[in-house]
Amino acid sequence: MQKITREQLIDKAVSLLENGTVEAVLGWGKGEFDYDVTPTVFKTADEINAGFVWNDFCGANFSRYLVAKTGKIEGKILVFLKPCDTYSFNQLLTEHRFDREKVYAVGIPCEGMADIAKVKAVCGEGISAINCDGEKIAVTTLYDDEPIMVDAKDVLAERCVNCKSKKHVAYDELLGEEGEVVDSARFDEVAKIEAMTPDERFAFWQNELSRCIRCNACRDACPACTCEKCVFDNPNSGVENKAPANSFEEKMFHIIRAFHVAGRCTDCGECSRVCPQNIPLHLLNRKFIKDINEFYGEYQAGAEVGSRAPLVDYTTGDIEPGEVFDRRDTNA
Amino acid sequence: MQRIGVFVCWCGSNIAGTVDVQAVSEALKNEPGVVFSTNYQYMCSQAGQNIIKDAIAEHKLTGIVVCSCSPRMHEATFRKTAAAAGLNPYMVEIANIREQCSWVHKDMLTGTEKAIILGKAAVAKVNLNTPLTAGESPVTKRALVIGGGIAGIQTALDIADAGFPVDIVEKKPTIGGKMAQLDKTFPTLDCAACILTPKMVDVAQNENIRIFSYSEVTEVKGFVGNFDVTIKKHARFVKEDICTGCGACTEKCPMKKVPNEFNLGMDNRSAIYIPFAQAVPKVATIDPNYCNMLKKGKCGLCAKVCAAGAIDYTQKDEYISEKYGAIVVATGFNPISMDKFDEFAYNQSKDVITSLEFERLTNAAGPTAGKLVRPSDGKHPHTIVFVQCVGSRCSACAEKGKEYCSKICCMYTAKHAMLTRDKYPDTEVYVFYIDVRTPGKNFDEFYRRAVEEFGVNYIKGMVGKVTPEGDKLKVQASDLIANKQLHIDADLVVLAAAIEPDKSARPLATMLTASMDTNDFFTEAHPKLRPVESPTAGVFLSGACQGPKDIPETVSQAGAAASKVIGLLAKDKLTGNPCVAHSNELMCNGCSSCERVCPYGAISYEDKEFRMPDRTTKIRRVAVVNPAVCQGCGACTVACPSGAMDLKGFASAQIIAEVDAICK
Amino acid sequence: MQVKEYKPLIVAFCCNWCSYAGADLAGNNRLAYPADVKIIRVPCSCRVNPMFVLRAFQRGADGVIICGCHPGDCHYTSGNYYTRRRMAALFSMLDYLGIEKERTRVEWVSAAEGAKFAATMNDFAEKVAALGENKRLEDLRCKK
Amino acid sequence: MHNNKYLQEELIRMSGVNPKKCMRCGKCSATCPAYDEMEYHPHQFVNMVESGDIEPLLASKSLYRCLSCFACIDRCPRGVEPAKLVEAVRLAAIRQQGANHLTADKVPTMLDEDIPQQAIVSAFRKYSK
Repeated sequence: MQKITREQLIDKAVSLLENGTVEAVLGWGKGEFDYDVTPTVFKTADEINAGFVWNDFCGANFSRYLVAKTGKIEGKILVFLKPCDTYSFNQLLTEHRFDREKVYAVGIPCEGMADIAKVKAVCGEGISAINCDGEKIAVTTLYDDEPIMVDAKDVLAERCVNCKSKKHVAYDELLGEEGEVVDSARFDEVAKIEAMTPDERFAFWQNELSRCIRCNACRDACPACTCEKCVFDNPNSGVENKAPANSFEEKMFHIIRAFHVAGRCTDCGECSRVCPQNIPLHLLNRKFIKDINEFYGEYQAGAEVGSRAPLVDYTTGDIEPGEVFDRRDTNA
Repeated sequence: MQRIGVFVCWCGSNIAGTVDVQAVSEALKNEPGVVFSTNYQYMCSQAGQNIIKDAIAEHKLTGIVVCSCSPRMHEATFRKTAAAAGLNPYMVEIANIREQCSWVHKDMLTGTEKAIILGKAAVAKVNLNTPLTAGESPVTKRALVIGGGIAGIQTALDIADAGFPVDIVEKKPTIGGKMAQLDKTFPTLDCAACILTPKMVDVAQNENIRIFSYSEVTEVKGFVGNFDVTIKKHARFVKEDICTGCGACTEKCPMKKVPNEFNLGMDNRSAIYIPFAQAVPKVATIDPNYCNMLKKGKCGLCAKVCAAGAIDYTQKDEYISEKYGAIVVATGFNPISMDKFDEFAYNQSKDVITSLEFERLTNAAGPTAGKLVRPSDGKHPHTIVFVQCVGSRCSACAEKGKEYCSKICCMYTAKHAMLTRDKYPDTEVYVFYIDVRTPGKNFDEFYRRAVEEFGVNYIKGMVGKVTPEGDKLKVQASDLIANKQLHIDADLVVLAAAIEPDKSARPLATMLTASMDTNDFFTEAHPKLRPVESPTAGVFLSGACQGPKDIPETVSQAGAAASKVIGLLAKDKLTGNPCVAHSNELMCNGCSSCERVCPYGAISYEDKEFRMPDRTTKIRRVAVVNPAVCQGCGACTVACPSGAMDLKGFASAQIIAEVDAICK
Repeated sequence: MQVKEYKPLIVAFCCNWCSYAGADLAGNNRLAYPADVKIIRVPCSCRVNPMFVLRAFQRGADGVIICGCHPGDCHYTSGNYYTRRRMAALFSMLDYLGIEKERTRVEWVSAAEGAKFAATMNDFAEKVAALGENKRLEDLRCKK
Repeated sequence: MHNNKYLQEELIRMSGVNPKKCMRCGKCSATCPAYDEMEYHPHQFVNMVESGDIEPLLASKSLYRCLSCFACIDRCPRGVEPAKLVEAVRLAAIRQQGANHLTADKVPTMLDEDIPQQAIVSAFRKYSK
């Protein structure tokens, strides 16, 4: 269902490689399964023709890979950025995490990516092949003779259903048409949880977070979690903790992780996308974003380079921590 | 592993009355690292301190815990004790078992229980303490004063008198500032020039003071004690050291139609000029915007008449680099623009003037030689209306003017009104006020004299509108006490314009990493206790750059700033607070979060090369804390997501150890 | 089985310049508050890392209170403003996760407010005691 | 003093004016072109609403002397906007009279030559909803 085609992207990548503008291309490559698209660095046209993938499963946000990859090459690296990726791109620039001069960013439109969990919910396990074809996704499984046709719209990832922007906020070159910032209902889910009783909230999160296996996928995919060394891996931090021993530590990890990215999180949704346990981690981040918007005024991380994140800023008239609850209770 | 000694103080019965001190010292004996534990009646006494010293020597202690009164009381005492016994003073921790235990709890059981827990927390912390030494940095014994008004002059004189060299940077061709433009000064009515110009001469003659006039600061690097400053000396096209200030050039200069900024444009000067007779340095300056020689290459008259041969049309801007130990900001103020206040017809009529223009009009050295006349027709004004609070005390939502009270206007308006009535008794003077604010020595008496002895009409109310009509100014105003609307035909309207910080202050603050409030006034390190210091160490504030001030207040603040500077320069070395932040460069992301929350500008960044495990090298941006500037608040440690930033003496691991000990 | 009387455990982080001095003043004036309150001294309330708060809960604290200088009075000019933002966000998040909001508090106590310090601690300890033990955020292995 | 709390809150709500912001400088009255026509002047409107002394305002002809020229709004240093308050009192007075608003065709008969042009235009601007 993507408007831009694989051929267009390959043409662009190959021409930029050949005219020497860039020396490497950061793109989506084949993974173990068709839906398991993997961020890959391509260095030659042949590699690209053979391995470049573009379909409804190319959700990966490449911004964070620039932190490591730009350090490894002399020249420029080409990166394809979907609209939501550009926010992370800007946020990382704000934090001086990579050298803008070493990147050639091509903005590409995105019609929303598919969620493999939703596909599996329709087709079951044992998926052997997937073909994206226009509005439909053809899923071949080990157990069915005929491919199952799924409507791409029905298996759209949550973050794409609640897409916040189809506008690119950073690029060197734009392929396809520019979109607009979208009015999304992304905070509805958060509001729903807020409306629960404390006991219900606790039960909800206990249920969700107890599934955490501390694989650190959320951390490793997150464009805001690009620390040289994570506090949870640092013996001097006092909270070193590689694997959770009980339910507290899962919470500790996720609260601290969300806190550390609060004000910096662009709400790209990578954490929830990569979570093998399907924990709705974005609901933690969005809670912070919602609170920050309500307490300190609307703020979109990454909308512009150099903006000051709300938690490293203040005004003398800020809301008191205690008033936060009064305000919510009177609104309820 | 540490070898820790625990010393429990009875404080007479202050502690021992509610805490079983014996039980506390026994219980703490078993804590990890503790090799010695005792208790004594008064630990802070000489005998008590000797117990500590002896134990340090005898048991080879590496750290001590004193369970006693608040660390705010005796931490310094016990640190000295430890240091005297050869132990690093920062290996001492205090468990506060008096103010926060024995004094607030009544029964022995809970008191003892809590004291033990507090002791355990202190032991847990000491286990992670490391010896700390305060960093030292040298002090360049030279001060920079930015701004050469009365604030800068007084600061420079006071510093120079203490024997330290001072440089004054002034952007105008002469020092003197606003005070040089004033006529008389309240509340004593002595003439401003009579008290200011001797000081200016003192500055010129003081061997410790250098004046960089017609200059500005363009770059500031470094930190307290060690600032590297670049000063741009604008080309004045006159050799300063040769010019005698005789004034022959200014007389002969054919270009005489240059608005005279010293008289606020009320008369003209020549293209080569000396701002006023008592200017310091008394050196001519060529205005390149008007000089025909510089603009068209034709004329050169001034060079011909200059007997000293001081004129140099080829002079270029000059950059001077100098090192300073301290910087004093004295950038002063300006009246705000009247453009947004159409109702007062300032831009429509020459006879509506600001109070500073009024000062020039009544000044004997001013454009009218001190004769109070209307700027439009030179006639003597018979009715003068003074309007107070023009642009002061405006709400932010009114979108013009300033929110604060400009503080000086009530008094100078009383002065103007009084002087006018004194010199021209035939003049009717009206002052429209909202409140008259006279908190100052002899201020209210002064104001009352204006009313009672000099017959100035003070009217509570505001002028709503001024309309020029013929040669009159129709003033429409309200009299709130009489509940009437007044219509006055005035000859002259004087506006007490609000004052604002000089425009150069904001870029300067950025250079100095000194903070400012929303009105661009410099912020103090503490509004009550450190009013002449900026939060940025080594930067001091003098005069109206910190907030509206009259002359006596400015001079006293200038002296205070000077004494702070002298205190700093008198030291050979600066000993910092050792409990400062430091960044672990291996973990630092270089994301700038810490820099953004640092109130002192103590954090900078540098690119550093790192060897990677695969033998390649990588250049990364990492944070570096300047220990001489850091004050140790710890804001950066929480802003840092990776935990690279930590605070010595209050390290994360130490605080967590305390939490753990308390929550066991 | 011996039934122990339930006593809440409260960790109070106090800034050195205002609130810790306020606590000392409460002591000087002999204003009593529960011994369940244990104070940890920090240079400024902005030194309090959310990790410390969570660690306290993990180890069995029933309530955590952070005290600092009144806004505008910070010894370091702006530290408590950052505290205010951080803790507003953190406490709101804890509430979102179902942790009772009465267990967390930020209070501004000046060095002259000994009475306020004692009153705050009495009130906080009472509210926390009414909630009972903190079971939602504690690490059971830490209980003996 | 008669203190009408309900009406006071209603006026503050309708006008969006916070009379507490007033610092009593009197610039609104100083600037008012209709001052001499009024029994209660702009600064008194603000002051009387603040103290809840509203009945006299409702009964006063001063309400209809305000030209809605907005000079007071423009020049108030504290952003109090007295004209909006006068307008609110005017509306309150009209509402108290019940539903006897004028119809458009009645207006011409009521105009006379002495009414300032500005007042008519302002009235159309403000009441043609």
